Amino acid sequence: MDLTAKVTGNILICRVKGELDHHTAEEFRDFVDRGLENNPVKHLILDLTHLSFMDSSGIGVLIGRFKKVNLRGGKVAVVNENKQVSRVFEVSGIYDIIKSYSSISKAVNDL
Amino acid sequence: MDLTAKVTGNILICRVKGELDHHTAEEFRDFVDRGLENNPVKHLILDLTHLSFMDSSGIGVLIGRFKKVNLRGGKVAVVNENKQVSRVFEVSGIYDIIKSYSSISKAVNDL
Amino acid sequence: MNVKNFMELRIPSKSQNEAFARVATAAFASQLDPTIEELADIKTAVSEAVTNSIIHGYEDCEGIIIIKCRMDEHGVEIEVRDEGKGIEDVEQARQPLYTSKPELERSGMGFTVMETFMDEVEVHSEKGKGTVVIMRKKFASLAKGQGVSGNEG
Amino acid sequence: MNVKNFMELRIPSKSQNEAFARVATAAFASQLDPTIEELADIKTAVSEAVTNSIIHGYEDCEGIIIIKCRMDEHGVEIEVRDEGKGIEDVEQARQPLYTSKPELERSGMGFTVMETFMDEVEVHSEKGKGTVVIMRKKFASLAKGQGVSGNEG
Ligand SMILES: Nc1ncnc2c1ncn2[C@@H]1O[C@H](COP(=O)(O)OP(=O)(O)O)[C@@H](O)[C@H]1O
Ligand SMILES: Nc1ncnc2c1ncn2[C@@H]1O[C@H](COP(=O)(O)OP(=O)(O)O)[C@@H](O)[C@H]1O
Repeated sequence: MDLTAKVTGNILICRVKGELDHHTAEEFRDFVDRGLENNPVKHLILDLTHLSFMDSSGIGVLIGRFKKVNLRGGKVAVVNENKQVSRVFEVSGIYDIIKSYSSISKAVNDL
Repeated sequence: MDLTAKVTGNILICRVKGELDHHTAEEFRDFVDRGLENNPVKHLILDLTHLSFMDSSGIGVLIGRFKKVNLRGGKVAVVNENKQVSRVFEVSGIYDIIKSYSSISKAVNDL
Repeated sequence: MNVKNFMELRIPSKSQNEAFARVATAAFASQLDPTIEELADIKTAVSEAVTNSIIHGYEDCEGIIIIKCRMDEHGVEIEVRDEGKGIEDVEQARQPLYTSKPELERSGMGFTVMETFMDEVEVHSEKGKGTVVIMRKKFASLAKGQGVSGNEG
Repeated sequence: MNVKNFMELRIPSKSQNEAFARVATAAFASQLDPTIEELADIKTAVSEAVTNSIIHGYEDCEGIIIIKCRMDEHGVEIEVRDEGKGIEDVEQARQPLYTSKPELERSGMGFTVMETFMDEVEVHSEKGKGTVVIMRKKFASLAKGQGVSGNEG
């Protein structure tokens, strides 16, 4: 798993590369939480363009991040998830709380 | 395994795509032998650009084709084999009887 | 089931083997030429079942997970087995959102994902003995009775 | 050997499983982050050993091939086992160009390829009982005692 982050205004943007499962969930969680703690941000955008696989362990960790961001009045958005990831999102109903965009700029504009 | 062939002058040129192992060796052998029998050719060029894997079963079937072509006074050449394939060629000493070229046209010119 | 081919894979319940388990099972199933989406479904379902054996079945102690895959002319049957702590109430466990480990940020969607991505999911479990999940999936390309024997050596 | 992880794979001796065996073993070994060339070496060696069990070990009848892979902080140990007809004279069998099946266009280079592509190759065989090939390979990236535990969960 390869993670990078940048801050744009009050938004933390994380790029996720690799596979998000139970094995990598902790690394993902710690990375995002550090970004949320160390920066004066409100919203979280996850760029999933290079996320090749995700299962329900990913759903669990995404809901956890959603709760954190929600507490500070922010929103979570995902960008460009592939079909496999999107199907897991759909099954779990996560699109009800996390919106999906086709590009980072569209997500930034909408937040 | 995906095989295509064409005839240029007295040369049969076969393109090999996929993996050449014991499982696919028979298909490869039958395809090349049919090409050698049905066309008035002397030489054989194997374009290995898209051969992703080969083991010693491939060496056995190549030596078999070499013997057939050699009987009619022709030569066998290979083109553009990858590193894994080339290492199997080296170990087995097959470069002593089958020359390698970086392009089909170079092989055609040299035969 | 008229089994044409099968494999059996044993791995210790380490989280780094989740990726290996799903890749190996998908590599085996790919002998039947499924679509990319069907393969992704299998990877996802296997990942769920294997992760459950690691987190819930064996919890903190290490045990062996056995993955069996059988194929016939229609598709695959995949079995994921552990000899871990077992499930007391399978019906409850299969409910969407039910998880016994919310503190680990589990979503409780594992079984729901398996059921959605595969055609059939059977769960057999006994408290203290272990759990077996059997999942079946037919591949669209094999639906017209085209069989697979023509491609196999 | 200080085993960090292992896997065991059982497959029937069908030729279409040769590709699966090498892909699965390479997928497992890739946990140690070998180079592309090291992975290709492993694929090639496993392909040779599994093919031998199919062609020579079980000849025309079908049997089970067991592939075990163990990893430690230096690299992998791969075992390919069959309960087939066995080898009478292992030393002769290992000679380059020796084959008992020239009529099948075998090159007699299988053991030589295994020896070249792996660091060590042990062959244990008993006539009528079966054959075990054990191959070891250290990965260059692990040579400086960097271990693997840091990447594993
Ligand atoms: N292999 C298993 N061994 C023991 N318990 C299990 C196993 N698989 C599932 N369970 C139980 O079923 C529950 C629901 O599983 P699942 O739907 O995958 O959700 P999650 O893994 O997110 O908890 C788990 O929380 C656990 O209590
Ligand atoms: N698993 C096996 N069971 C029985 N005999 C074997 C086995 N592996 C190898 N042999 C014997 O060793 C010989 C040499 O093997 P190898 O170097 O791989 O060459 P090839 O497979 O081309 O014959 C084989 O021809 C066979 O007689």
